Amino acid sequence: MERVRVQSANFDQGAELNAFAAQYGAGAGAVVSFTGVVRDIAPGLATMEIEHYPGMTESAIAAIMDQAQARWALTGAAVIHRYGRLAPADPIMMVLVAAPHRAEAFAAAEFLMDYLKSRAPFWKKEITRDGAAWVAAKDGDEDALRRW
Amino acid sequence: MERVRVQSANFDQGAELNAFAAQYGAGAGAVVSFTGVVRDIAPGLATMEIEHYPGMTESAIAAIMDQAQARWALTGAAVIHRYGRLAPADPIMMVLVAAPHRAEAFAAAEFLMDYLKSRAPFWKKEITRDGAAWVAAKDGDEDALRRW
Amino acid sequence: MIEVLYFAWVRERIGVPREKLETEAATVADLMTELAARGEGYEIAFTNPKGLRAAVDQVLVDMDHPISGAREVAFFPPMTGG
Amino acid sequence: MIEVLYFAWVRERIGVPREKLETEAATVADLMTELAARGEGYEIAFTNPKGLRAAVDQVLVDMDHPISGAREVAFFPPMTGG
Repeated sequence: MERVRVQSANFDQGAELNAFAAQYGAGAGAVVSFTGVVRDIAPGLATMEIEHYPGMTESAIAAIMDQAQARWALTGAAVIHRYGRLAPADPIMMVLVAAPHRAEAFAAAEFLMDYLKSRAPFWKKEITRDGAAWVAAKDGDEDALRRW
Repeated sequence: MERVRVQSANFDQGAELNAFAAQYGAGAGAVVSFTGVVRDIAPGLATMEIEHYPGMTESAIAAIMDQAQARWALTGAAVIHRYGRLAPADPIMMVLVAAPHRAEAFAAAEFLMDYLKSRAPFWKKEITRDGAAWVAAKDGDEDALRRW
Repeated sequence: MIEVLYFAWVRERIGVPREKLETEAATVADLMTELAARGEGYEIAFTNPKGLRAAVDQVLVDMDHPISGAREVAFFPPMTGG
Repeated sequence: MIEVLYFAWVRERIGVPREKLETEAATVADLMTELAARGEGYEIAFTNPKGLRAAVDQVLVDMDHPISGAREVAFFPPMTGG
């Protein structure tokens, strides 16, 4: 399984978890996954559009993963992130981490999520029947980086 | 998907993640999974045997989940835990959590893991070519409960 | 009559997974003292109570928990689930 | 010649995703001041630099970062990935 995948195509999170666990699970003991999903609760949300910065996206995610792998004893880590048009209930992105200890697996997955939120060049736009609006970054997202 | 499943049968963690996400993912936005896997790095590890306390197991896990659901705004949570004979690379157990915010999904999943480790009546025995030994509880497992 | 259950190495030491007993014990700790006198396996299992946990009617309890009226009491080492 | 890239609402304000420019600017902030003078869309995008981020050659930088020798400079709002 590739360490970083940036793609417009949809993906099957269960199949990705199985592929990742087959490669890293038995050597690790603990496998943590995080999936971000397009919420379908916004009234009339038709699609989400994600813009990214080709080239920088891949290198920024790779740099974030290097940091996580330097900091925790992981046996494997992978990130999948989509761009383009997504439908409600679609997976947006997925982080997968395998480690010998559960605390490290959880910490690394959360670290990766916090950094992906604020340091990987993606921008989300919500498109509803009434129009389109860029999702604003939350103050909390920047704050979340400070604990690491 | 049932909230608590205690079973001897193997399970497909990817299929479980997909079933859980189909039910709770789009209402939540964030889905976290943890899978414990039988490590295959112990030399000659043939099988793992897990004993449990039928009746108490289910009620103890349900009590742990009630605590998690009272404490965090979750849209869904599920636990699968096996007993009996397991082979290396088999999944032992899985925790699934869906929540509107990633921090809550991670916290609840970690809380559930910490409590399952020390408060759900399971006992692991490692069976190797050389003999069989009960897995000792780690001091750290009890300590982990204190942060919640 | 109370049903006493044993798990993991406690069960292996004692040789049976469960048994029915008449007891005058008021607490879990009292019951352990009674059990320790029943033979070698029991003695080994119950003389170092630090490594032991107990549940009364399937709820984890402290050793000074009363057992009057209880249907079952279980003894086992610290759990290793997850 | 430097290539300047715009993303998200910055791109929408300016109307193009990228353009090549001649510039004398020494830093990212200098380049922003130059760009703000190029027309209304630019002015809107570059007059409140608090909500803006910049990358030089695909690495996130502070606004006082030098751009001499850089191949590309990108401007965009705070990221909202994950």
